[in-house]
Amino acid sequence: MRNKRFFSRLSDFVEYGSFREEEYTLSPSHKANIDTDTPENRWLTSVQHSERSAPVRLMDWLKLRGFEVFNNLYRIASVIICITLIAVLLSVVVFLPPFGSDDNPAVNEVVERYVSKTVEETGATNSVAGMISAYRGFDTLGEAHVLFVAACSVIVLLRVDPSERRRGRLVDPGMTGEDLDFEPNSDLILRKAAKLLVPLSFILGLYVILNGTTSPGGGFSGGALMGAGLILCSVAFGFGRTQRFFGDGMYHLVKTVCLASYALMMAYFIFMGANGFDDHVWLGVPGSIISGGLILPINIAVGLEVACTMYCFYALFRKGGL
Amino acid sequence: MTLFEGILLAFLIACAISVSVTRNLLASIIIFMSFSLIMSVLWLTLEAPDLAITEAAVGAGVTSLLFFATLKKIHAIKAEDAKSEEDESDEE
Amino acid sequence: MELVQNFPFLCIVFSLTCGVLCAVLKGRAAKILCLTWLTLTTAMSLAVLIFTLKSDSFYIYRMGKWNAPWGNEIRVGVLEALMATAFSGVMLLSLLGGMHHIFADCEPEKTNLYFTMCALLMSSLFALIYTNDLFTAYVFVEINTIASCALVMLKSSAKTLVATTRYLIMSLLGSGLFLLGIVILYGITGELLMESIAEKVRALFSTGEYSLPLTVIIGLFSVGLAVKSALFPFHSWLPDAHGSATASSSAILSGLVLKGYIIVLIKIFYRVFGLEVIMAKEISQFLFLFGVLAMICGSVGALRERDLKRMLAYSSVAQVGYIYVGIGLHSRLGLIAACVQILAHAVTKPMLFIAAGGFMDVSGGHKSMSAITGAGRRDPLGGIAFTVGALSMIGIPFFAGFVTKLELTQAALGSGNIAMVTALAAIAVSTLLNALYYVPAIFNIFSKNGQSDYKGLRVRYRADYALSCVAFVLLNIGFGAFSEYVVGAVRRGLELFGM
Amino acid sequence: MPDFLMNLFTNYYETAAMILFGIGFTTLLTHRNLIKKIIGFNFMDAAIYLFLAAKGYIAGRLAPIIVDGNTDPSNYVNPIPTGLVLTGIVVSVSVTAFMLALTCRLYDRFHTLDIDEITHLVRKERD
Repeated sequence: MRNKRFFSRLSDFVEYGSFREEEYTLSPSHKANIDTDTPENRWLTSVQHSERSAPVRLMDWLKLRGFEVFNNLYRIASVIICITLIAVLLSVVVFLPPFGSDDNPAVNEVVERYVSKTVEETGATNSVAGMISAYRGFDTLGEAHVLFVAACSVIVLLRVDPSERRRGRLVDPGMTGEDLDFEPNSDLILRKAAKLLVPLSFILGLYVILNGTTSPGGGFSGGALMGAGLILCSVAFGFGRTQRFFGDGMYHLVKTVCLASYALMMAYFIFMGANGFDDHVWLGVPGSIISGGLILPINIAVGLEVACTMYCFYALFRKGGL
Repeated sequence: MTLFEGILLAFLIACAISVSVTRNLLASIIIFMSFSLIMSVLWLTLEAPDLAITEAAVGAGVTSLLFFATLKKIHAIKAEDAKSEEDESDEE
Repeated sequence: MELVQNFPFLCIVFSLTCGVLCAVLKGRAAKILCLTWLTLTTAMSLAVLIFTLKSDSFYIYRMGKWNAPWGNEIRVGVLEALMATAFSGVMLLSLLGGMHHIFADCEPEKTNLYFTMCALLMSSLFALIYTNDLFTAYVFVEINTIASCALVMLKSSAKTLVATTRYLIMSLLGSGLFLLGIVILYGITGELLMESIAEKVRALFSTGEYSLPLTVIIGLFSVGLAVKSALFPFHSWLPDAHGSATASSSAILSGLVLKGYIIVLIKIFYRVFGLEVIMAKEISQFLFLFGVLAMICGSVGALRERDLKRMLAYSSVAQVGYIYVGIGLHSRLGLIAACVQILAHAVTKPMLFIAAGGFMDVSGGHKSMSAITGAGRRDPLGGIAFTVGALSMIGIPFFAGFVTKLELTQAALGSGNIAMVTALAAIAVSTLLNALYYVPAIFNIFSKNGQSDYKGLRVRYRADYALSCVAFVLLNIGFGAFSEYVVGAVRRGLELFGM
Repeated sequence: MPDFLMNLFTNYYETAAMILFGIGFTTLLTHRNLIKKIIGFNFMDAAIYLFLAAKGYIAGRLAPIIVDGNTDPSNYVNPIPTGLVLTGIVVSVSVTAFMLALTCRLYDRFHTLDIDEITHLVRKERD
């Protein structure tokens, strides 16, 4: 294995995109052993006496120092990649229109329409909300499903079957306690703070979701806030507390109902719009909570979905299930 | 260019570089958290309050929590401590 | 607006919902729902194809109340409908062919998630085929990435986990570059809709403004999507991912997922930038070069492989090379060859993977060449399917693969001197290499050796596997026999594309 | 100061974003530690979003939330980048969760976070 040095590393790297360090590092004993005919000694003597041809010496040297050379080359190469990439990209920046000016190409009739017609056409005073949920609602539908597909993937990877979990706890409560069991909840400061913060983050999350049409925020940010509140609750009071009102079935119910109703709403909206029918959606009073037509129910659906997905992520990471 | 924004942007880059050179995983996650917080301030200076809320809740909040949960799960915190103690004793 | 024109949008949106519902159903119910839905989408796409062929034009379907630059929209033409029909049909057949592997390889309570991933993947493929908006493309590329990684790792083993990780990392690098390209393009044109960008880009190109940024943007798109579709120097993740996944996953990933990204690249090249700009920038010459290298190196890699599925995976690298050579020729004929190759490979490679899955069944679950010796005798249907697929890959007349090679040769003959010689030489060498590893494989699976271990093994065909094999064989032969209709439809589709 | 340097200075947000992208990309591509890779991925995405948001900013204008019925477009910054970045952030967090879950499973199996070593181990198992 020892003589597998630079070139084999290189070929490994080219072929598999990776290599392993330990195999190539010189052991200390190997270094200390001076009298034997090691590549190191051969190299040293050959340098001193110049009795070997240059290629042979080079090969010996590479055999000897292969690992260090390769490691350094790898590091240097990554710095070079980084600098080249940055240089190329900066050369683009040089030609770009100046930052913050009002005549750059991005300011065009689309933007004007989004700003000036949002209230009239979508009923939302926050034109970002109007844009992502109504004008470009199809993108946002995709985005909600990106979160869903990621949640499913994490479930595939980390979910432990509940029956196994229970069995594991019965056999050895101490062993599985670290990850699979409930959080320790002995921290007084955390609990006191959580008593204040959990309701606060729920109310803030709800506020952000409901006011998504009139102020900054919306389904995603509000949902993330509520999710953070749920996580905090489980951290401070243990998973048992949250499990009482938010278990596996509840999670699936909320997720499915939210996503399906979101997709149905969007499908209705798109179908009516594309076929030129009137969709009979009351846009509400701009500026009040009930405004924005379908944006408000969409925000609620997205918010709930994001909240339970965020909590689901955390619960899966901590104990492998809800 | 205001000095404030300049400092924040420089800090972002410093964060990015320090993550790739630091050895301690916990430190790099904390650096990532501060990176997210600075980003959310930058969103505010760019007149994008929607993003500031989202970044603060998602980037600095949930993502960092997930990182910590991962780290806890793989017991890297303990391993890192043991390793750094060893390193210190080696240096002595 | 006629009802049939709504079908593409229904396919996209309700595939998403189908995925969501599959996640809460039990495995069997999810399977039935997913298969029913896929049958429906195939039928709907076929209806759309007939509609577009009849009307001989394309139509724009706006996703919402607002017209193009304000809202989203999708564009449905002959080429799009053809791809959608083929993809959805191949997805259905791939799932059918590997059904018992899915139930054997996935953990029982997570089997339903396999169908979730398939439905979401199908939705993203539809969206990538039909979309007319770059940012929508990005969002669905991400769904595609995560879902395809999940398809690899649903067969839970150490090998698939590592393969998934490396696949995911490469994909993320690719999407990062792709997104950066979109963002810079937005910065200099201010548009996300393909037609509007094309207008602006043409204006910028004629005045010579933003010349360097345009070059870099084309580079970013090319590299980003080339990484995701495993073009030659970036292919290292592919053999692991496709070789270790369950049979259906390998079939879907090789046959469809790689093609989804290439379709996006074709759209970006010819609908966003236009032939003129792409020709002038010369950056896509590299695509041609790498395509040629991929044709050779992929085949060499396959030749060295002793594991059947990894051999097929390396062969995919070579086949992707054919597509890029077609794109890199920068001519109408080249593009036709590329699109035909997308379709031909989509109906051939899944068949090979499904047959390989069948061989594993009759060889004790092993997939190395020595273990599957004689598997074609034990599983004649799979053997026939594999033989047809392999002959098609080599390029024997009357099979799908031959059509591509013919079209590509024609395209090469019509191009400039150096490109012509290189492309022709590459096709010749690649065909030879293909024959060198597929012909021994065919002999191997029909060899009389190795039967003694499996005496008394009576293969009882499952209806789904048999149906899938027969359908694939018929599809392949039909593709070869009626190639002029397929090529004609592709040609017409590209004309509607503005080519 | 030469002209192009001046431009880099005017577009300071974009400059910083591109440097950040380079670093993030390189970390994701070449760093061996999986957690670092994931952090690098987050930096890379954040850099793209910063670039996009900077393209939408217009000096002296307000966030695009219509107040008092004032719908004059010249009062507000561009809402499109904000919407796109919002979508992007959610995509980033999804991918991050997925990759972290993968990392957990890999660590369970191989007891290391070094992707090269993991690849090597799994290759050895195969041989």
